[in-house]
Amino acid sequence: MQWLWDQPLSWMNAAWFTLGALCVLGIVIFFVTYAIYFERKIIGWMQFRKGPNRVGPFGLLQTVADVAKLLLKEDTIPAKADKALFIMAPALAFIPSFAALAIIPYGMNLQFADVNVGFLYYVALSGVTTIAIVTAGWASNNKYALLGGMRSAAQMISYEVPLVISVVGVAMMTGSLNLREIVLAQEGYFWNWNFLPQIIGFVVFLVSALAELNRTPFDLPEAESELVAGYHTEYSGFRFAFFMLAEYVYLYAIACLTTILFLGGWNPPLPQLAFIPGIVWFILKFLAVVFFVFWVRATFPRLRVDQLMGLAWKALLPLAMLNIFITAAGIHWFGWGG
Amino acid sequence: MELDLANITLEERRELERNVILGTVEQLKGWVRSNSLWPLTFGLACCAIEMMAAGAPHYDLDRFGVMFRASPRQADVMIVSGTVTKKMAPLLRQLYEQMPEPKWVIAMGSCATAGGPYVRSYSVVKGVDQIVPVDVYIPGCPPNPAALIYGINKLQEKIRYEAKTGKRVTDG
Amino acid sequence: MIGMMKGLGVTLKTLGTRKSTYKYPDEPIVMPDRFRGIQHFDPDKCIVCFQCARICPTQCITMSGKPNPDPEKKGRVIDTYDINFEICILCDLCTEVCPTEAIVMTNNFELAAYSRDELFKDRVWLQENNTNVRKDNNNIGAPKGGAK
Amino acid sequence: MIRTEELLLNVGPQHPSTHGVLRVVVKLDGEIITHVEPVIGYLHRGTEKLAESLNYTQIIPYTDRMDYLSAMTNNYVLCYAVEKMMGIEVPERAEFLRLIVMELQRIASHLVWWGTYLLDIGALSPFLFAFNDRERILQLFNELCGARLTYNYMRVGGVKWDAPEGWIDKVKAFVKDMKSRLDEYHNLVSGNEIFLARVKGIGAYDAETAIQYGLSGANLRCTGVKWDLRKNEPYCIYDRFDFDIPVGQNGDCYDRYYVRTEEIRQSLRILEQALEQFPPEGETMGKVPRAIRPPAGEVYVRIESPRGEIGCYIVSKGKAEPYRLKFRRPSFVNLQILPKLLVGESMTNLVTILGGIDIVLGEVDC
Amino acid sequence: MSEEQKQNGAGPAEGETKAEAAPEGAKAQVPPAKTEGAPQSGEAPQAPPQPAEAPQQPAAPQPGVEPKQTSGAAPQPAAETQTAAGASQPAAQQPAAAEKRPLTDEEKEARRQAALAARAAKLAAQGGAAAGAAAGAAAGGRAAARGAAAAGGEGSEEPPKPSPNQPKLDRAVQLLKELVAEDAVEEASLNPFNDDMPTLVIRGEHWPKAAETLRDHPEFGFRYLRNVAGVDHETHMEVVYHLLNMDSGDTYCVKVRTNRDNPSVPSVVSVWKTADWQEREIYDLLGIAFPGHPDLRRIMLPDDWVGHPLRKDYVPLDPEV
Repeated sequence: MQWLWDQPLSWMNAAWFTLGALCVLGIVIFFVTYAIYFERKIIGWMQFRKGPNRVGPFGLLQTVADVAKLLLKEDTIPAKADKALFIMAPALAFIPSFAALAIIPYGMNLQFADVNVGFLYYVALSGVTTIAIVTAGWASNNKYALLGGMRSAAQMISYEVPLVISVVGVAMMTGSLNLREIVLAQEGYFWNWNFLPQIIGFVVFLVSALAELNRTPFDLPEAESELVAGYHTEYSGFRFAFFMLAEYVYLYAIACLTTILFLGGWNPPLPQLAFIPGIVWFILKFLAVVFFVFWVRATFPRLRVDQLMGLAWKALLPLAMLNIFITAAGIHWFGWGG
Repeated sequence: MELDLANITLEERRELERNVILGTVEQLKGWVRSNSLWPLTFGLACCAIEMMAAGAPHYDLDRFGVMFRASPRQADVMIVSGTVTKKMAPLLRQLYEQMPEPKWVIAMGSCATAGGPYVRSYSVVKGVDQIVPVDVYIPGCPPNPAALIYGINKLQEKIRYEAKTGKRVTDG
Repeated sequence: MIGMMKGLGVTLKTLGTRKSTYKYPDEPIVMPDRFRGIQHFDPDKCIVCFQCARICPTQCITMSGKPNPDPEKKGRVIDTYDINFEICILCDLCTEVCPTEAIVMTNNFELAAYSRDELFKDRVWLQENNTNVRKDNNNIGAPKGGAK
Repeated sequence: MIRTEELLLNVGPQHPSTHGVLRVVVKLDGEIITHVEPVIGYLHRGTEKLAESLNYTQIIPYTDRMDYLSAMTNNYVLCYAVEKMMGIEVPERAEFLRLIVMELQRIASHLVWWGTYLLDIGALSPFLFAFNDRERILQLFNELCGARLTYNYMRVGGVKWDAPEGWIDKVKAFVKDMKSRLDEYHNLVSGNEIFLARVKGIGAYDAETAIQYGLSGANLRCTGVKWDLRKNEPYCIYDRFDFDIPVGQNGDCYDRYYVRTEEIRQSLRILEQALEQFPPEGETMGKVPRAIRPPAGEVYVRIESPRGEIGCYIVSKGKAEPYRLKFRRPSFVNLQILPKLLVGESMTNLVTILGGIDIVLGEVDC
Repeated sequence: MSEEQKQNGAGPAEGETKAEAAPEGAKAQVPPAKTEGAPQSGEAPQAPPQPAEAPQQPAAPQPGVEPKQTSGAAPQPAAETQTAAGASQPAAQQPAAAEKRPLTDEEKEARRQAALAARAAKLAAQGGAAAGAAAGAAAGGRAAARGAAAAGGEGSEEPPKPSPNQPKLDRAVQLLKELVAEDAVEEASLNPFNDDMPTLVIRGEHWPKAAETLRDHPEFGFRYLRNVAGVDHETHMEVVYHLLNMDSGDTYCVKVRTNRDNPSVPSVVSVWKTADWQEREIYDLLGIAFPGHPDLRRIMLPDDWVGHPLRKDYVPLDPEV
């Protein structure tokens, strides 16, 4: 894609850019619809029951029906709600999640934007969603939403720190934050993928990624049983659809990042299997991570707020720090990375 | 066939509206709405346990795209399952009003339909249709989960039928 | 961590096990014989003794008899018999006390209706409702040796 | 100093985790609860007033609908009271059927509690696991007396239906399967560190407070008081089977969880013994006069329902209808300790403690 | 036939009904007349066949059996009651109960005595029932009648078996009289249906003190209040407390009476916390005020509800809604 950026900015190229962006949007929307469908199916299978299987053939149109119904719903804005903020919050939640997808390299030259501060760009944008959730909680003038909003703000902020520090180890080993280089550094057999030397970093990254996504066991903000529906209690119709869309796009982004940072992106586990194109490996690892997230949601109960905070600051952060020292020692004495 | 649209009668116009192109858009809306009915968890008494059992593996409402939502804002149908007492009636009305517009009500069990075993009690509202307009009544005390699924299917048919023909379904 | 691993193991195992969902709307569910669905009424067995109307806790059975049309037989014949199925709680007491088993439970439970007045089942409807009628109708409440 | 005023929150009558229509008015200071006031009565259907104009056989369907998770124990307490007043002998086979049915009901009720309690704490699957197995019990009841939840099965002096042929073997099969299922439940949840962190040490109270508040059932036994009516005041034929009473130590949510899951295991033990000694034949209805008119007087009987001690106080004036019928409902009494436990707790603990007490609103409001 | 057999079973309670149900006096008149028939046969099936007490059970079932007449009784006594119930006239019992016959004669004397006293008291009660002020007298009269009847009842119980609870009852009454007040206990009786549960009726004004002693006194030790029930007898209101001593396992029933027009019973929330909601429920449904209750409000019905539904004379405002 690099030749594309070197072109002068003419009307023709602008059209190409928007077309590229639209096709990424298409892929993501397609993924989100079938992620929701497969989540309900897999969690159903894990609970002795069949998931949705009556709407389309095998229930494939179920999420299409859900999203379409949400678009057709009446758009209720609570009377005393802060109108401007109420309308802006869903948009503010969705835009950064979609913008963060630009930096993800799917293959050798299949990448939208080759930014050399790749991961930093992602972390910066995901911070914006926290603000959106807080405004949603505040604007809908509902006690439950307010409590949900406050909790999610505390959770997102306190889990961003271990998320970033756990990736510092990877960056030290590959010497750059550019995602493409990180994947290139992981060539060869699967044991020189990052997740083996960085096992602590991998675990810390996974746990704080779950917390970033607000999914069980950290799904406090939209805790069904306590706060009714968390910050999107007052949202109905397509605004609620935006929030769900944002959540699943983040799931897409986090799954891609895990594949790239720790599971060797498009590199095959054994070089002999190189004849299968890289994108297939990428998708396989991506689906494995998504399955793990659904699997965790079906099994674990929820953590309490203070336990959640305690885990972030007292357990994950020290572990991430420890990981940095181990990587430093590794590089210095055993010549790991570079 | 010459048809000048200017001076056609009202019913012809309505007939035209119903089955020309507009027909399919309405049908599509009907299909979409009926296949993703999100009920509001409104369990009051024993019928609530049967509603939960309908969500359980053996009868699994999730197959019909029925996902229980806790907040009235995101619910389409309110399944009133259990006895509605006079103390609960204003709250039920308030919840009904909080639900966004295309909304339906299923009166599950004979308590919600007409007061059930507590028909002569001093504190029970005899039938929830004194409070909210009801679309489908499911008799039985409590109706077993299969009867609830049958009731939900009847509601889905009603949605599709009304979307196709535009006529209110009140019997049959 | 071991507890969490075991938990994950259980859910993974369930992923593969046989699902226990009935394919209800496609195949009808067969209810056991004693299942209490809506009643079936057989007018010629009825001797208009009003036992069922009296035992019903919600008094939803209203019936009226008329003197026997053909002169030689005495006693009364049922004229109108309807069950207000809105408030019937399917407690099976009426079939218990009926001496001649004129009223018997059936296994039909698909009775959802769009309007309340469809739920007033009159004699004709109750008579036609004779699909999968309950066989062993144990009316222990009825007086021994038929109606005295 | 920033003035933080308290936030009044209505954990409204329509709430996923209040087990029905209970409204808890909560004053919150930030996340910590400072004042709690449960408001009940949203399901008060006036059963006791209705019962004064119904004869005893007609009241039995109303007892099913009081504590709709354990209808059999309610039926039994009413029939037991009338039989005690009239001195009616219940035949052997009927006693056995009653015991088997009550123990199955206890397992079903504890399964619903287990499923919804873990749903409140956040785990999705246990709810489905529990209802999956409970469905088998409901099918057994469906074959026995034709209904899934409101059985109307027991009569004064015995039971209405005899067990259909093959039913006893189905119950035996269920009991055998349930044992292995119970181990799987423990694997899924009991070891889970998150669950233990959420439950240990929450909502603890000592034996003296439990007795002072008149708690009963698992809420009393979790504090170490060994009081189970099946052992201390035996009724039906419980004294023929040996089973032990699970008892907790420090009365917190985890001990209540442990006591109830242990009780399922004990009920399975009773069922095994009862199924072996089940008399092959014998009639199911004792010697009962046509019109049941207990002599004038009063009686208070109590039995062990899954939620605690359910009592039935009948004042009779010799007529076919009771003059006054009062049920001592365990959930109504157990709920009184909620305000005392919740002060100083956080919002999420409100749900854990409320789930731990295991109340059913049909019984609280009666 | 089985009607009567049931009726006369409970001699003492019958006396109580007659005095109680003044309005339907006619019906009540008939059964007492026949009470003399065979109280002891009525007693046998009625009262729990205590192993010691049931002379006609030569083969006493296993000694350990609890005094529980439902299933605990071995089939042999069950057959016993079958035949007894089958017998057309309770008097014509088969030989097994014969040796009890000599007891009935002088006991019959005591029964007739009790019936006479009861009838006299009832007349007094009827006369006094009209005037509210006389209600006290009626209560007194009735109490006397019941006392007599109870005494009679006890009397009838005494000879066949000294009920194990009887000494406990006397001890309790005597203790309460000393510790609380002389006239604290209006009357005490044994409830034949409830395995002879001692029942005490305590005067309203002494009730808080009595409750205190019942809980703390080492001999009573009733730390567990099981059940609080409100009952609306047409002539008066009654609040019934069932107490339990967990260690010894024996239960007592305590009643406190109050008149109908402004019923009030002192609250015992300070003694047992479990009474808090139960008293609020009784206040809500029956209208009995509980002075001393921390926050006496309606618990079941909406706050703007008019009237107390569980009263016999309650007429709902909007029956058709």
